[in-house]
Amino acid sequence: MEQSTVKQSAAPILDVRDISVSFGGVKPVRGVSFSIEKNTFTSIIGPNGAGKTSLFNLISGANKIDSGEIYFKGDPIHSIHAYQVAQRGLVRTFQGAKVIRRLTVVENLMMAVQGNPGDNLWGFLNPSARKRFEISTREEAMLRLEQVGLSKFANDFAGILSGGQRKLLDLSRALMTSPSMVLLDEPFAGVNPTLVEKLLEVIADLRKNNEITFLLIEHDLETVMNISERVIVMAEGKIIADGLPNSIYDNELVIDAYLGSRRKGA
Amino acid sequence: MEAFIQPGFWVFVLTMAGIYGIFALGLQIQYGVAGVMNFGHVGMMAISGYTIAVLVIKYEWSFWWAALAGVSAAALGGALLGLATLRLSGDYFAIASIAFAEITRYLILNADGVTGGTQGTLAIPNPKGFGGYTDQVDVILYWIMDRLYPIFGDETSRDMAMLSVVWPFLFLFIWISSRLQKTSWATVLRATREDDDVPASLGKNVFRFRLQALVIGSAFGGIAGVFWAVQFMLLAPEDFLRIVTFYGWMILILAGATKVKGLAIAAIFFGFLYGATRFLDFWPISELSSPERAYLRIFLIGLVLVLLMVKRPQGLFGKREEMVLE
Amino acid sequence: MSAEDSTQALLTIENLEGGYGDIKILNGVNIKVPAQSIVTIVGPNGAGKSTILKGIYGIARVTGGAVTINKAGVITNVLETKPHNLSKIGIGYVPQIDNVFPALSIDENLDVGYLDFAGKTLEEMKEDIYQRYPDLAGRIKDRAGALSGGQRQMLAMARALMSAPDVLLLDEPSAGLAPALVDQLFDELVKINQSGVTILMVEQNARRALEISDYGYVLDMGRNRHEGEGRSLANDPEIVGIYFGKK
Amino acid sequence: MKTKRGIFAVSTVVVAAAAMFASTIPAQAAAVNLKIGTIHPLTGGNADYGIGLNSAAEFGAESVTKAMKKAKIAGSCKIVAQEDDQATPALAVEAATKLVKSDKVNAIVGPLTSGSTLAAAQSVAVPNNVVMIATAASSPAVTTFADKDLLFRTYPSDAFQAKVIVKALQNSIGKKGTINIGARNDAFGTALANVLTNEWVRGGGDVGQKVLWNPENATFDSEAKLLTDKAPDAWVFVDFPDTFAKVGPALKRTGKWDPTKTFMTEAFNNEAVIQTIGVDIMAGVKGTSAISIGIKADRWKNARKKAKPNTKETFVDGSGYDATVLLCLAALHGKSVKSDSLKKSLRAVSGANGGKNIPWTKMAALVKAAAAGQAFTYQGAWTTAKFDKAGDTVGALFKVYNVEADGKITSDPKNNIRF
Amino acid sequence: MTDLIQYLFNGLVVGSIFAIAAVGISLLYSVLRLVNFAAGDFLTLGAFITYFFSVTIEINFFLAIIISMGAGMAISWFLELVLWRNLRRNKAGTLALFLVATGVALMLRPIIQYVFGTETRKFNVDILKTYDFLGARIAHTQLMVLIFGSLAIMTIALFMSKARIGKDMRAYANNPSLAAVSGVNVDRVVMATWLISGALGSLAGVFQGLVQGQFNNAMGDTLLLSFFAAVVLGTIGDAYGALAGGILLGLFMELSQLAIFFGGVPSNYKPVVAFATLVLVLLFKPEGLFGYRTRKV
Repeated sequence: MEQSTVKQSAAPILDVRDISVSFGGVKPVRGVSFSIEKNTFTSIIGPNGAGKTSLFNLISGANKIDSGEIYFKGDPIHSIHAYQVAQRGLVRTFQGAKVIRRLTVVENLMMAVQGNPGDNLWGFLNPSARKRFEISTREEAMLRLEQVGLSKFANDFAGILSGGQRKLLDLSRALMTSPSMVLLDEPFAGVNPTLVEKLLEVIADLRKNNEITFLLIEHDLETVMNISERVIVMAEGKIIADGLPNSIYDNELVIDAYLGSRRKGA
Repeated sequence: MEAFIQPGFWVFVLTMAGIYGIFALGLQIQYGVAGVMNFGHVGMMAISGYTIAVLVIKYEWSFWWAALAGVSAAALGGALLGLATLRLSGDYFAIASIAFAEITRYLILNADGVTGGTQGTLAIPNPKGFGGYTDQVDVILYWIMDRLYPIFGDETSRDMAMLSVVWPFLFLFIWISSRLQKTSWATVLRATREDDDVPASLGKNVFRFRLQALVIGSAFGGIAGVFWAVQFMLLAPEDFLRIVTFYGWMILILAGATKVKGLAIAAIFFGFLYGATRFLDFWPISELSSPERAYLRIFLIGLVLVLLMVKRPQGLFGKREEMVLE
Repeated sequence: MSAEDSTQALLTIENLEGGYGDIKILNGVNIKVPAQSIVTIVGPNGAGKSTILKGIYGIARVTGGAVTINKAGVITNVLETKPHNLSKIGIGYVPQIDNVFPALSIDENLDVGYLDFAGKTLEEMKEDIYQRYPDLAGRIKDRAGALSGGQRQMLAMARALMSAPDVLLLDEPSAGLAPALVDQLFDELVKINQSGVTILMVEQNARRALEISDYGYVLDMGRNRHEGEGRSLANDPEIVGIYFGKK
Repeated sequence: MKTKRGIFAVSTVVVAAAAMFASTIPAQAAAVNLKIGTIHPLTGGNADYGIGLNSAAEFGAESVTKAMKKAKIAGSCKIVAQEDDQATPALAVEAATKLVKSDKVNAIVGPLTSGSTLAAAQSVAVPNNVVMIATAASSPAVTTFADKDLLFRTYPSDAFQAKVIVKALQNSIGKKGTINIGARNDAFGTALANVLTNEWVRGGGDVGQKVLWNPENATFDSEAKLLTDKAPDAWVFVDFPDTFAKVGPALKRTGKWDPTKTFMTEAFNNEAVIQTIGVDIMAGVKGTSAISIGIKADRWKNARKKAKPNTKETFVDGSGYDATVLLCLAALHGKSVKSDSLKKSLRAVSGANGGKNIPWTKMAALVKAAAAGQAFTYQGAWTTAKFDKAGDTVGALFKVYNVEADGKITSDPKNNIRF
Repeated sequence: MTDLIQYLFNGLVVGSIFAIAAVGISLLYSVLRLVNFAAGDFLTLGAFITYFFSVTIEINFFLAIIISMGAGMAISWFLELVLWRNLRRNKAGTLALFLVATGVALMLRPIIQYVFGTETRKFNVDILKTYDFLGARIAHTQLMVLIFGSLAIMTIALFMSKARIGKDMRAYANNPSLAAVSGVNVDRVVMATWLISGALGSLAGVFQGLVQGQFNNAMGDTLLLSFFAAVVLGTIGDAYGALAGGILLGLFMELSQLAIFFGGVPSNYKPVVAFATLVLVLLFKPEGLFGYRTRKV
């Protein structure tokens, strides 16, 4: 494995140590280690079946790892539930964008906010606090919707949104949790170029003002190259390259991973 | 026809509709909001009713504390059921919940030293020698009857007093429930109905939310049990067969699973269907013997259920996609 | 496309458009698969490669275009054939994932794939298959769910061959296979092809697949982007450009 | 002396004439129209009994009406509605409410089970002051239940039945034997089994195995095994034919069960039931059953068969007939359909106040005597009711029946038990 | 020891009935996602139709069983045509199917009562003949059920593993979309599922009637939950599992009365044993005793 030229500091925000998982006979992630610095933008690329989404499932706690350790802000998160991971400020978006079709767009967003007294069943007994919170949440949600151009759908069921719009909603929703780190799973695929530009602006703004760390899975390498400070390349469940964006173009391993290696001796 | 228009029976039917309405309200929260298919709901009613009867008769508790204990016991039953089996997927949970209700019924049936067993609550061993538990409520019911008498005269009945108690409570509970369903708590639950991963990824403990819904729904089942116990003044294990749960479901489906406000009308509709079929004795049905008419009645209820699900699965007030997207 | 061309091609895909739900992935794809050939479709992730196969099998939505199969002059509209009848008109399909019946034994997996008008009896057919795959022959009673990834892939292919297809559609056959197995797989494909079965595959492992292919298509953004003879396309530097977004 | 005798004779004639006048005229003036409603399980597992009782009740009402017409007594005795309760208490309440509130019945015949009976009485009959005669409720709770004297039953209480069975047992095997008890796990079975246990132990006997079986069990072989592993001096089975039809073969198959040492309830005092369960199983079984003095039980069955050819009989049917007839007679007797009058008259016509025995076969005499306001003892098709203070039947005479090898039921009057 | 053999035997008899009924339910679930709440009433129907032909019309008992199985198939297929097919077309969810099945049961029950009456019935079979076997008593009817039940179970097992349509059914249950692309005719699979479950329902009904000796119209419904327990025990949707689950449950229910289990569970708690088994299995091994976890994709 080629070690990165990116500097490693003592306290990374996310530290993944030699994690593996297998389902049945398949091992989508095999001994992956890397760490992510605070307020950076890193992309993970790799061909289909490289284990990228499986890796996200492990980090976000949706699936449990078989071996290894994952630390977030210095605390282990590999043995806690997905919702607890999210509560600590590490949220994700979904490949193909999961929206709750039978909630309105704004409800999808409002649901994401942490610490809502209305979430707690007993919050029902304190209607004024709940109301106040929900009003401010709604304002915030509307702001976010405006940012991504979805405000006109605010009160429609999310089920009516197009694939691209769903991705925007998914991302906005993740941001509503006020995270310190976001895992983005192919957020740009199927989104039209002007909106991609818009999204990138939003992300840049968030990084600057909110100090949010991003980890991205993306197929559109052009976008990846433009926005990433660091690129991790995965293939067959392992990291095969890790470094500055430009370095991977010349990496024979990476090209092989994408186009397939030539037959030995061929 | 003359018998049909007498109000007395319909007062009873409406009272029962109200009780079934409260019962179905529990299912509404569980399924309509949280997507949990509880087919053992009748068990909660049994737990609550029997808790009251046993505490009042055997331990001479005040009815009010006993009623509180009954509802709490039903909620606890829901929690127990949920903790044990709520992690199962939909149909598995449904089957497990039926089993839960049946176990409850068999335990009641066989623990005759406590519950009166097969003999019903009248047989609960008690210091006074008589197994009634409604004395304290009856004081109130009779007070209401006294107030109603000047208006309705001889038509005044205990059922009428019950009716005037049950329905305000049903409306109150519908109101509370509809308020509850406007909270973000319910929003999260509605999300879990479609997808567990999304709310979990947003920091929501899906299991806790779902368990809460099950417990609240079970508490409503318990409240229905309180009214049931007061209405019948006597409980027997055969009252809590699994078909009762299906009646609750029928009301819920009639209303449209997500439409809490439709419940009241659906309950009346169901009560009418159930009561009116007892009057099927006009020609040509009158040519049938009374057992044959009794068969016809059950058949018709089954037929309505099937037709409803085939022709209008969204119920009277619901949207079709609610049922389609299970 | 000339009339002569289409008579030569066994399977013809013309201007195929479609996707999932309201997401459009294919924007007009044209592929010709001549009889007895191996044709490979490659392209970066999200190019719509697998969607073509899924469109043929009714799993993805087709909104335009045509797919026809031409068997000795008899032309059949593939898109109007129900999925379970596709094997009857000579098309076999090996999906990328979930391509075996895990609860069924190896033997039973093959039985389910068998078509009784395949020209051979079930026993003869299975004998052929087991000769070809001795690994499977050794454990015919084992549940398919217990097989390793490579064996599964083998079984999936064997199952598809049980219907004696004219053309075999393969969706990323090498995905998830260990490198040693990949060689074995492609050798196997050549053998299958030599036994007279036409192959249309979608492959991630572009170079390896193109090396054994007669012809290759490069897709990008749901459109034909580039094409050429297999071996030469494998070494075409333009592919790297397409893959890495250097346009 | 002469004049005295003359005055006596004249006064007798006058009194008699007055009595006749009194007995016919007012009856015509205020014709009594009794409306009865029935509640029985007409669907579900107990429908068989419910339907039988239903038709028996109809038969009873028709018999009385016919006799009234013949005797030119004005008025009627009608079953105006027949409701289904599926043997569930809640539905019994619903049915009773409908009968009382919509059909405005004066009295209710039924329900079948104790649970349904108590629920319907508690929620409907008592608060609405309507007389109810239960047809098969046997639970001792019915006796103690605070019914404002509105709830009667023609079926004997388990407490009473248990005494009879224990007496029969003691006559047969002495007081100090061991008995095994098998009972169905429902209101009827468990209650009777309990009372039976107490009575038997109080008499000095021992209870070896007591097994309760669920009527819906798939098989009863394991239960049969428990009951027969150690042979007792006698077995007592408390069951209905539909369940015992499944238990009996299982018992027989153990090879250790001796039917001749077995005592059963009245449910099996029926040759059709013996045939259904199987003569080879039941041959030798003994049991106790209430009897009417001097009339063969078959006569009623034949009479009903003629009147209602399509209904299949069950063992308990006579109880429904008696309940209905007693209600009709009580209405005639009190010349009123009001509950207070019915309550009083039910005792007068059932024999609780004494009076001569008139069997059900003499319906004309019965209606005349009732219309005349006399007290008499109705000898029913099922039993002599003699309603006591609690409204329970304390029928006078019980026979000990015996199932013969050919399936016929015989009894020796020497063994009759009198209370 | 004799006790053990006796209970073991009783358990096997009950278990084989559970197994036969459970396979039908399990197949319907795996192929159509239908939890068939009407299954119990199909049992009753099968027993009564057999009764009608063998006792009322007096034709050969075995022929009557075959007619009754045919009738079970016909009614199942009829319901598929008029009801279930439409529901699937409307994309009815699990709940809708649950409730419709209940409605069907509510409709079927009064029809059975109306047509066949409410009386207790029995077949023209000697229910008293018994044999001694290692100290245990075995009834003729039980032996019949055991022999023909085993035959039926073996036939089902053979059918599922050897017949093409049986394999197709399992394949379809296992992976519907792959089955379709493998050339499995879905319509035929659905039809076969209904026919098999209809036939098995009738057969189980006859067996149950035989073992009980006598039966009435409430027979099937009371057993329904035990069948579900057997299905879950043996992994929902696995035909072989249902067979094994049925037999295990039967054994478990009967053996629970042996003194070594908590001093012997009283007979009146037998159903609790069944339902508690169901809940415990769901709790600790939700995939069933014979299930295996498939890969989470």
